[in-house]
Amino acid sequence: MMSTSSLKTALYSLQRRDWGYLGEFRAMASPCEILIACDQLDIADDMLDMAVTEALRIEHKYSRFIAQNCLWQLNHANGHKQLIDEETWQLLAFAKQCFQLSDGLFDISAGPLMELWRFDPKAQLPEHARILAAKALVGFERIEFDSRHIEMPTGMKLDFGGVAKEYAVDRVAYELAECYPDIPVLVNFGGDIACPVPKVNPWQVGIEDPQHLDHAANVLAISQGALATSGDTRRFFEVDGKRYGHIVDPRTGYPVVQAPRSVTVLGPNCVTAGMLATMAMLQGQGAEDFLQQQDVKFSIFR
Amino acid sequence: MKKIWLLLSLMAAGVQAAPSLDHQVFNAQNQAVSLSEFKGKVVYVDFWASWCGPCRKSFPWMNEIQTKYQDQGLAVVAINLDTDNELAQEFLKQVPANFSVRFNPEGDVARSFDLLGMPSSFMFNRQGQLVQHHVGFYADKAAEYEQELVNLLKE
Amino acid sequence: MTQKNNQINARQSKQIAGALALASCGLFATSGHATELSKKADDWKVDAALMYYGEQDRVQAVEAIGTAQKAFGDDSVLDLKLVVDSLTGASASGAVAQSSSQTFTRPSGNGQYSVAAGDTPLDDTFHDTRVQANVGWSEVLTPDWKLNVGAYGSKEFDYMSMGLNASIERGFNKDNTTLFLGTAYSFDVVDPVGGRPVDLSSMAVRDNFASEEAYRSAFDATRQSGSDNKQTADVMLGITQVLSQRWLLQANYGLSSVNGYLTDPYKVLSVVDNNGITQDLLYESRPDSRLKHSFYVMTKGALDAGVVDFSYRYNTDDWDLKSHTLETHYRYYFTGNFYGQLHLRYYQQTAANFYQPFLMADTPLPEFASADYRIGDMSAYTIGIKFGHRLSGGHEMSYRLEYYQQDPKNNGTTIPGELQNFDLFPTQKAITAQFSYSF
Amino acid sequence: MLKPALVAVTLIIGLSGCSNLGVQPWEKGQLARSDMALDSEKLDLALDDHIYFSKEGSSGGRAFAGGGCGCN
Repeated sequence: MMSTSSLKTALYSLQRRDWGYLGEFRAMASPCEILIACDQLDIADDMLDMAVTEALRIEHKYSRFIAQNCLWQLNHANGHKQLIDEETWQLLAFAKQCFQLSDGLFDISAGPLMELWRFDPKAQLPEHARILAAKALVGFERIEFDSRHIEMPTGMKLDFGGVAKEYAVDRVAYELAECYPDIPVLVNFGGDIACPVPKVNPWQVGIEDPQHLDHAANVLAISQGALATSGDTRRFFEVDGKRYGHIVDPRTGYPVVQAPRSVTVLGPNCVTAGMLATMAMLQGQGAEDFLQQQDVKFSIFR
Repeated sequence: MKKIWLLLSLMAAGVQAAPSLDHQVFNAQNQAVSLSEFKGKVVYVDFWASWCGPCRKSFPWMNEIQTKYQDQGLAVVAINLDTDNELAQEFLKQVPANFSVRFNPEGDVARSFDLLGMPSSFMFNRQGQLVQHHVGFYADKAAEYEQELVNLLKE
Repeated sequence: MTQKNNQINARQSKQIAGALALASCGLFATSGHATELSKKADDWKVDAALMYYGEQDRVQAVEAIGTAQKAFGDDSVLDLKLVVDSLTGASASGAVAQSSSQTFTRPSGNGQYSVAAGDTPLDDTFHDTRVQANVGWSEVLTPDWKLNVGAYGSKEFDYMSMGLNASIERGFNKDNTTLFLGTAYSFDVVDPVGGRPVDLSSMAVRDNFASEEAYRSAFDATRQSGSDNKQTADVMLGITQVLSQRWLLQANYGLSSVNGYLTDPYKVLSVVDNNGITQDLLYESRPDSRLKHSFYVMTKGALDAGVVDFSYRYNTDDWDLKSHTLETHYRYYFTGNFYGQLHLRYYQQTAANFYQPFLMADTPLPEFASADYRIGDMSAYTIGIKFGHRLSGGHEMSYRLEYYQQDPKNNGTTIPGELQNFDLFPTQKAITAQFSYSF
Repeated sequence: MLKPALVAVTLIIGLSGCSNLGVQPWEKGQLARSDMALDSEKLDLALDDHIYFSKEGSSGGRAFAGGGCGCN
């Protein structure tokens, strides 16, 4: 039987390792890895194929860079009621809980603010008036939605950026664990990691050191569970010596001052870990206190 | 006998026989626009139709290379050949595209490109010259197509 | 101002990790969501159908068929098929009716069955279950060339068959024209109940023998030893030509050469005298080879709210059995997801040169003879209706009902004496009911 | 008997030569419909063929090869 992996190397690659197979591809504008502790090529290939299909599906559906996709439809409804499917409803329900638990700090309607802060070193500080105008369009509490419909004020734009990648990691992990319950696998999308199936000798995962990018500061051993990293190591800019990270406080309209450079949190699943990391970043100086109260393992780089 | 046919079909195709960027198509707002707007970029012209299976498979890949090489001057232009625009819109709803989509319901541009199958793709360098064309879409050949584009982008 | 805010926040913030974890479970509890992008292209496409075929007071059959197809990459497709059918009821033995009751020996030689006066003799030992499995692999070699290879195996109580096939397709002028060359070979082993009868040997009937031994030795004398086999080699050349945006045409020529045991071990002929009274019963005998030609042309059209196809087939062979078949299907879509379909078929056949409804006692035995009406003169027609529903997710359900009538005709044989009182060419009527589901 | 066979074969091969019949690749929308595929009702046809094969003297003829869909 022809091995199918050769047919699909174009979009992603699958290489043999002594512990199993390493699958690599790109999605959500970040390098993605699937570590599969199993020796059969066709199973590894099928798992990788499932992971890529699911990751691309979520990206195409919720990326704010793709015209005409599901998110685009919602953001261009200018006030009209829109039909939503079950998956979108689940995400909105989760985002609402995060909004309430973080007293409004985590707000997925902060789309317009995101677009203002073009995060690359050459960007200038946006004028205060434009920030106020953008802030006026933000406010998750003004969105009405139920399991079938959503109605947003005109001009409001949702941005699932804060949760989509972690959600994709968990979805892929969930589906792989469901189809192959006894094959340990590690899903890693640009630092957001999930290991649904326990592995006897744990995976060794390197945590990036913000000062020296692309090489691991310290190594975490994970047998099961998830880990998410939130940080401005790549997306930040400095004006008059003040460093602005990519975490914007929706209430002030400005990036959070004194936010740590990066926060890594371990949790039961990637979405929870990611949310805690983002909320810690939003606490700015209070990041350490906040995470200590959550009694989760974490590491913060300042 | 075969040669005569060839001659006849060439003449029938009219002056613009060879594939080029000097052709009139319609944009999403149904305004007539010319393909020459992409001159100066490396252009990947793709002819597709809503009923064609392999075309549906090529969209995600075209999305990927458009996002990847956009700022290096790549323009992916997918020309729809459905006579019924409704079918094309239905397709685009299901299969999102983050590259330029144009429409040629009469198929006159497709005729002058003399397509051999669906989908058909044509690669133009920055000077607007046709350098490569392919018929159909195969996942295992996508890397080859991408490499050809990268070489053109480097010129 | 922001510093102060953060301080207040830190003190108030409570343990929310648990609440968050709970909230996130909702995201994955969904049993998998409808993927908008086309169904994962590499899934199995399954078609299944259950069919009941019932003749008026003769044979009944139930047939279950299932196919599964999976694409591998863009170029290859694997096809699997499984068929299980079971046959019950009685079928014509080939003997003619008589004005008095008749007794026949069962094919196994154990036991007899008797037929009332005036009835067409039917052999009811027909209870059989057949299982068949096919596998096929097709591969697009280049945009112009496609290769298909396949194999099948089929087993029933007294018959085993297996075969291989391969075909190549070549596309011309932008895939408007497709030339097709196919070959197939099959090998069948025929091992009938009670053994193969000796050609044209006389049926031993227990009642005509004083003792069991005498009957037994007479019966054994009518048996050939062991099983026999039959090889079939087919070749087909075809062309599919696109005529317009909505119509295509297909024309095929098929040549089939069959060699080996072609006789039907369970069929007999009555030997009658000039008054039409049966004197003897002989097991039939057919040639051991047959060369068949088939010419088939079909056109199919895509209508606005439907599909229609018309086909004509001409068959001829060196048994001089010629046939014409006209067939059409017309499908009409009442709505986008609901259609009705009409199926009409007319079939007309002239008898094989060795077909005889019976043998005359006073004429010398021919080399080959069979009274099996299925290779006699006959015309038949089918009228069927079908309804189909296209359901969500690419599923489709359909059900159809068909009526099939066969009218055997006299191929010019003069009917002697009292046989004229009986209908030697009775009309056969059958109903087919089928339910199909695909996903 | 051989003569008709030869005529048929040359006819079929000859047909493939004419290139004026047919449509452009992008005009195959109707032909690409699932109900236009030659094997779109392969189960029904297989069941029919089995009945007619066991009830009549001749069989075969049909081939599912080729087809209208023009996409590669």
